[in-house]
Amino acid sequence: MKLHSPLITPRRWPDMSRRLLRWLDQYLVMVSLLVIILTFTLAAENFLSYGTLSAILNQLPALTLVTVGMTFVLICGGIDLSVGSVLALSAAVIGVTVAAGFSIPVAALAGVATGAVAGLVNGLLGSYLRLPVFIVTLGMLEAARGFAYLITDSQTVYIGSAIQGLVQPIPWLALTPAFLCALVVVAVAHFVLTATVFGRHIIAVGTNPEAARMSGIDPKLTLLIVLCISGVLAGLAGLMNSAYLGSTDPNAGLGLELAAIAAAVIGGTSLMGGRGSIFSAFIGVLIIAVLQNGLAQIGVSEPFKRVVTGVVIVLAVVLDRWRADRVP
Amino acid sequence: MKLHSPLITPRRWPDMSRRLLRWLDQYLVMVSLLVIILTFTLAAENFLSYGTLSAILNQLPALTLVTVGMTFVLICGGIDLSVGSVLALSAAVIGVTVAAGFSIPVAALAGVATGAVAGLVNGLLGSYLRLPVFIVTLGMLEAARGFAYLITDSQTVYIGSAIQGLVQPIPWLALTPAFLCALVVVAVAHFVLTATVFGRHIIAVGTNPEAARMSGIDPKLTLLIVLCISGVLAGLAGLMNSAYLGSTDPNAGLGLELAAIAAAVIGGTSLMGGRGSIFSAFIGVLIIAVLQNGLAQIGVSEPFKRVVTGVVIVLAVVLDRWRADRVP
Amino acid sequence: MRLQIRNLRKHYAAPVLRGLNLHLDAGAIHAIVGENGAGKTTLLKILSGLTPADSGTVVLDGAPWAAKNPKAAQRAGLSLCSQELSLIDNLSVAENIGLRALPGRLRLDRATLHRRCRELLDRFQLDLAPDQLVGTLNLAERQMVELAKTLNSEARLLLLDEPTSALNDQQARALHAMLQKRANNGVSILYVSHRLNDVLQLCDHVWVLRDGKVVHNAPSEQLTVAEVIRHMSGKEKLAQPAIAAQRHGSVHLSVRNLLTRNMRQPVSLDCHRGEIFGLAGLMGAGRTELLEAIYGLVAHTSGRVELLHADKRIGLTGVNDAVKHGVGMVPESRASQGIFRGLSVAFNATIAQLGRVASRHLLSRRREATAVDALIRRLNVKCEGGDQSIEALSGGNQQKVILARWLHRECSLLLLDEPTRGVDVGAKFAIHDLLRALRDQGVCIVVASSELQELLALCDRIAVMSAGRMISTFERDSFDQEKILEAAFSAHNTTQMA
Amino acid sequence: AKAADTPPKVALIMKSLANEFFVNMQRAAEAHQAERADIYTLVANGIKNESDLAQQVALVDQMIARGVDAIVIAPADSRALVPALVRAMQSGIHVVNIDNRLATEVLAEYNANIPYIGPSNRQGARLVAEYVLAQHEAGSEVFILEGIPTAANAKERKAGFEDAVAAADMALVGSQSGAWDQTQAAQITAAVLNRYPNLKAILAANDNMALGAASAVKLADRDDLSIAGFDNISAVHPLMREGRIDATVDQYGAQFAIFGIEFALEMIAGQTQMTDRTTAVKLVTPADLDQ
Ligand SMILES: Nc1ncnc2c1ncn2[C@@H]1O[C@H](COP(=O)(O)OP(=O)(O)OP(=O)(O)O)[C@@H](O)[C@H]1O
Ligand SMILES: Nc1ncnc2c1ncn2[C@@H]1O[C@H](COP(=O)(O)OP(=O)(O)OP(=O)(O)O)[C@@H](O)[C@H]1O
Ligand SMILES: [Mg+2]
Ligand SMILES: [Mg+2]
Repeated sequence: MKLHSPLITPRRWPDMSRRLLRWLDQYLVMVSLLVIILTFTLAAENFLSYGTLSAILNQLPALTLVTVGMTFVLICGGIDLSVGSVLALSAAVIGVTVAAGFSIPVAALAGVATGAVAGLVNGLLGSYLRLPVFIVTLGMLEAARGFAYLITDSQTVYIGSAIQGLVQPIPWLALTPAFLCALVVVAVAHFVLTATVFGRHIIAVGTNPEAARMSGIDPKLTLLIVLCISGVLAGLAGLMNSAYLGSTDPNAGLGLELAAIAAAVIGGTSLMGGRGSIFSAFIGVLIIAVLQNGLAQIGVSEPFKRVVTGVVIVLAVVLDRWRADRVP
Repeated sequence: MKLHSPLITPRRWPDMSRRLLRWLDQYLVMVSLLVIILTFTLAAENFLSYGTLSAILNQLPALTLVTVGMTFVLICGGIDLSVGSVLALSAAVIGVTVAAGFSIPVAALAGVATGAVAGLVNGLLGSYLRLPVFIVTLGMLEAARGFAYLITDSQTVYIGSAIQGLVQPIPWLALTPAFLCALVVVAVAHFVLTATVFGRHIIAVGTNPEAARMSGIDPKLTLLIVLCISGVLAGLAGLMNSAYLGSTDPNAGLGLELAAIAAAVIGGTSLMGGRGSIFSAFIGVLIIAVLQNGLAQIGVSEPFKRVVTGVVIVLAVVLDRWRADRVP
Repeated sequence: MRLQIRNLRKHYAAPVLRGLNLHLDAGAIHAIVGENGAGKTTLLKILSGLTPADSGTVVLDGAPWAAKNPKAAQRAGLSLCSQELSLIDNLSVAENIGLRALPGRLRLDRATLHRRCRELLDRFQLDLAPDQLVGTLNLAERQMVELAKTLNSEARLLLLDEPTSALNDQQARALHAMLQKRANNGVSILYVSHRLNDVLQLCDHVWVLRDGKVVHNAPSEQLTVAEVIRHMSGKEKLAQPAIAAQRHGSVHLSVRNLLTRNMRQPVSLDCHRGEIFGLAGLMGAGRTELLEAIYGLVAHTSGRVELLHADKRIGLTGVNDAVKHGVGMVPESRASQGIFRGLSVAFNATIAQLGRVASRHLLSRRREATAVDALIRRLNVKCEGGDQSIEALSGGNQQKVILARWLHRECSLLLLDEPTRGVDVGAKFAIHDLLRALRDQGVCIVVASSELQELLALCDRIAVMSAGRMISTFERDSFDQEKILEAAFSAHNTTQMA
Repeated sequence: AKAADTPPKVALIMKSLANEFFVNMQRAAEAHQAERADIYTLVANGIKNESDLAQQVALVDQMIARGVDAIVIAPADSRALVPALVRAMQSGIHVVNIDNRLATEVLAEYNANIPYIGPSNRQGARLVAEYVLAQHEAGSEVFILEGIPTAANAKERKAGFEDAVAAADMALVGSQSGAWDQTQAAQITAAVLNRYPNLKAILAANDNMALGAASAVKLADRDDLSIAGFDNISAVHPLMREGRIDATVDQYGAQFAIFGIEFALEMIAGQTQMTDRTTAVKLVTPADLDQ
């Protein structure tokens, strides 16, 4: 036996390729997005057009807002299953308020306030009563949906075209106010998470609540605030949804929580808390929107849509895993 | 200094009060169940009747089986969001197989095997590729539903009355074979969790996978097996569901994952892994079934049903929290 | 079992093991000593299959061998007692001890399990019920259970990574006696520890590691503690700090009749500015409980905790309140209460006082980097820089980062629970120096430690706790090891008689 | 054996009570019962979402347990409900089928006879589609928004639309499911408008999806498109006045339950003649709104 026979071959990445990987790491999600766009461009005529762009931009705001809130909550170590129902409830409040003769701004405010209250209730139960957030928001998923039916009498409420100003493109910009608002939220949220003291607190609480408490951070308060943010954003998403449709439907936002979680995770957010990026989550939203739009343009059947969506979700995390393994 | 002075002072609760609390702890869920039953008995005529009992027994098997699997997965530190879709897929396989002229036992076997395969895929992706189980099973939720639509062509497939033998009460017992089968599964699962080596391994992996690995337990294999069990049970639940309906419905089991999680958590299972009881989860299933049944008999409105369900879920965990705080 | 290691190499972000050679005969007890981050834990992890080596040869009883996973290592007769304990909170003491090979083919054989568990616990003189959940134990009890788990096997090579770091001297002695017996039966033992006196007493041979290589090895009869330290650090002489005269200031922390659910008797004490106040006691005496109660982590059932600032008395009601008023705490359990896993050294060091690296809630990267670099230098933390992930640091260096967290905050009252647990001698002296320097700046420091020597060297006053009671207090000029020990045992004896 | 002086209990089992259509149905039934409180009592129930068959079967069982005298049901599936309803009939309960017809071959297998009262969805769909398509030249591009593909009325409506498209000689470019949902319908419409710039008409299988389609059409600035809905819910009226939705169908859903209940009461009273009754469907155009 040779003395220096290595039992294990050394595996070390040379510096160059490591750098390349680091770069890829940052832009991997965007690369996936480009690949998907390319695929659809080849598969469907007219895909790469102004029309597709504006269709996608129109459907983005609600999912984007909800995903931003979800990403915060996930990073803080929680989960918010109630976003879809809260969206429906706050849209319902907006519809009913307009129907009762109030002006659109008042109604919008009422809708967002509804979201805030729902978030507050989630937060109080989830952090001050120390109940599992999963269950609290599951309860809220049921209850908020119930209230949405109650106040709309299970009817679709017509709001009128006044509210649709939010989704009319600004002439010299080709973007809608709703989309701009969502972009601003993404930018602010990204900034909050990466460059402020509060962002650090969220990450700390999500990583190790006990150690955060020992360091003088209040984990309960942090989680409460984060759940409130998620509620407010879901409320705002309700406003965007009503603006998009010009009416409110108490069945809106069914299953939205899963789409938002999928977008966040595609963007590399960890479900164990402590790790995630708002910007990447936004790319995740884009991936989902492009996928939906593209599949509808090709006109594939419903079953096939489901299968593709499932596979893309899993592929996205496979990619994330691969990235985490390669780049130390 | 005495030679055998203990190095650690004993700290034991006075035996009596500890026992009382332990007893309460065990039976708190059952007490809640009794309270709910009592409430409905007062509120609805004929509630406490053989008919109600058999109605409840008939709808139990599918949810029970799925909840048992979910409880295993949760204790092992995972989550299985795909159970509802896997149920539908395996029911679809059963329907299609019968329609193709095979006998019911063959079809049943095919259905259960389908569940096993779905569980195996979940397990391979979730443990050997180390992807987050939440996302893997979310992907499976979409994909399995898609396949269920595909193979049934989005149609309800009529199976016929032959399969309904499973839900005909055995004359001298007043229980159906389906329910008996569910009971046996509960008993076996309870035994596995509390009294076997594998049960200890599940708890170890769910509490601290790294520490479990250090102790020579294979966390990946354990999680894989547990996800397979959950898949098999979902497949079996698909069989029960088809037997109950006499036909298979590709939309079956929508939202079932949340009901199963709620039942497990009502029964005191922790979403963080490592803690839970099959028997209590079964009581959780009973609570949900009685609640649904009772609310329907009273004939409350849909919104109200939603609100009550949400509140009961939250109350159940409040109770659990309270219990955990009291009994150390 | 005979073990030979040849030219073992391991590289994480930087090389950790750089061609390590070592051999061990059957029935021998060999020590591995070295500074924090020398690579001791890494070596044991490789041997027990927790992490693969990059290259090198391991020979067991003459046959080359590579551990694929922990299970394979156990089958080959190796048993590791890990530094970061590998216990399962939700399982009972007996189940944890037997976890590596639970008896019974399918059905768990509870009777056998409990019988074996009780035998082991008896040998440790550990009065725990076999069916008690491990999650309810304190750190020292957990370490004993981990040891029992390690010894509960037919292992022929025991790998012990700082097995006594949470134990007191009596418990350590009991363990050593057991190890001696095993060795006499032909079991080989690798023993990693920072307690050099123990090492020289117990072990036949000492291997000194520095920067991933063996720099010295000799039979222990030929070594003294001073020599070992010299080889470990590579420096000629470590300054044994001189004991400064005490001249403390006004009362800063005032505790009156403090009682919690687990304490048997109300505690009152006063600590002064510029004083190091020690808490001595046996395992489970209630030191951690007291510190946590002062900090506000456990609820008070009665009593007051007050800080005296100038002429103001500030009552502390909870952790947030305490931190706001300049109290800091280094917890006993680093992994679960101390570090933020997966996050950088900089994040971990600054998290308690972000205000100083931010202006109006906005973080400044530049200020953060300067502050963190200063801390790393001041505490001599062995790492690649502020951006390195904390779990890549060795245990002792992680501990330093947690201390750095409170230095960064500039506390007026520091509560330290086993602050030098798992810290090497050189670093320990450095930490002691640092604490003295803080004291001289007027900081009030309360230290709980299981190492009496440490308290004797460090403190101006020592209070002794026993079985949830505060027994007595000793001034520096009346320190007496015998009397302190006697006090520490006193309440245990009376409860036994009662 | 019931006391002669207690009025009979009738159970009304609907699909989703989260749907305006069934809410109105329930409301009408309750008003009907309030006027005749001495004649019968009513228990109304619905399921959580329209596709939860197991829950609806459970509801039937629960009503058997409750000991009602008659069940009036809008089945969520035309086959899967038959065994449960047969169980009900075996325990002496009268059963009336409304809204969605049970499959005759399955009824035959169980040798059961359950009367059906309801509209022809296919005919209604054909009616509205013919009205809308008449506004366009032959050969124009048409798109269908289906309901949940497993639902029987979704299939019938789609078939009705297809009948009309074929009759008017139009080009059907596609048919996708919007799952009865506004938002999904809007998203699909947005995508489809892009793909087919010359699209002329969208036939939506319910009014909620018509609303979604209308909002997508507006955002894409395509006023020339015609949209057809189904159900005549109140929220579409403003859009019909604005000319954004062209027509819908009223199937007098609110009345089904009343017809069913009256039928059931007749059966309880001992009438044994059990023939199916088809109810009317009516095309609703903007002109009808102001009457
Ligand atoms: N998972 C890891 N990733 C990267 N680096 C690591 C990892 N684990 C250990 N290291 C590095 O390896 C070196 C040796 O660590 P090790 O834990 O073996 O030291 P040690 O001798 O046991 O020290 P201590 O006395 O503090 O426990 C340290 O510098 C540490 O930073
Ligand atoms: N999690 C817990 N649950 C119940 N009792 C506990 C818990 N932790 C500590 N105790 C009890 O509280 C008392 C004080 O324990 P504590 O951990 O404070 O001791 P200590 O003096 O710090 O000892 P150690 O040397 O173990 O750190 C003991 O009686 C102990 O058994
Ligand atoms: Mg170490
Ligand atoms: Mg302690």
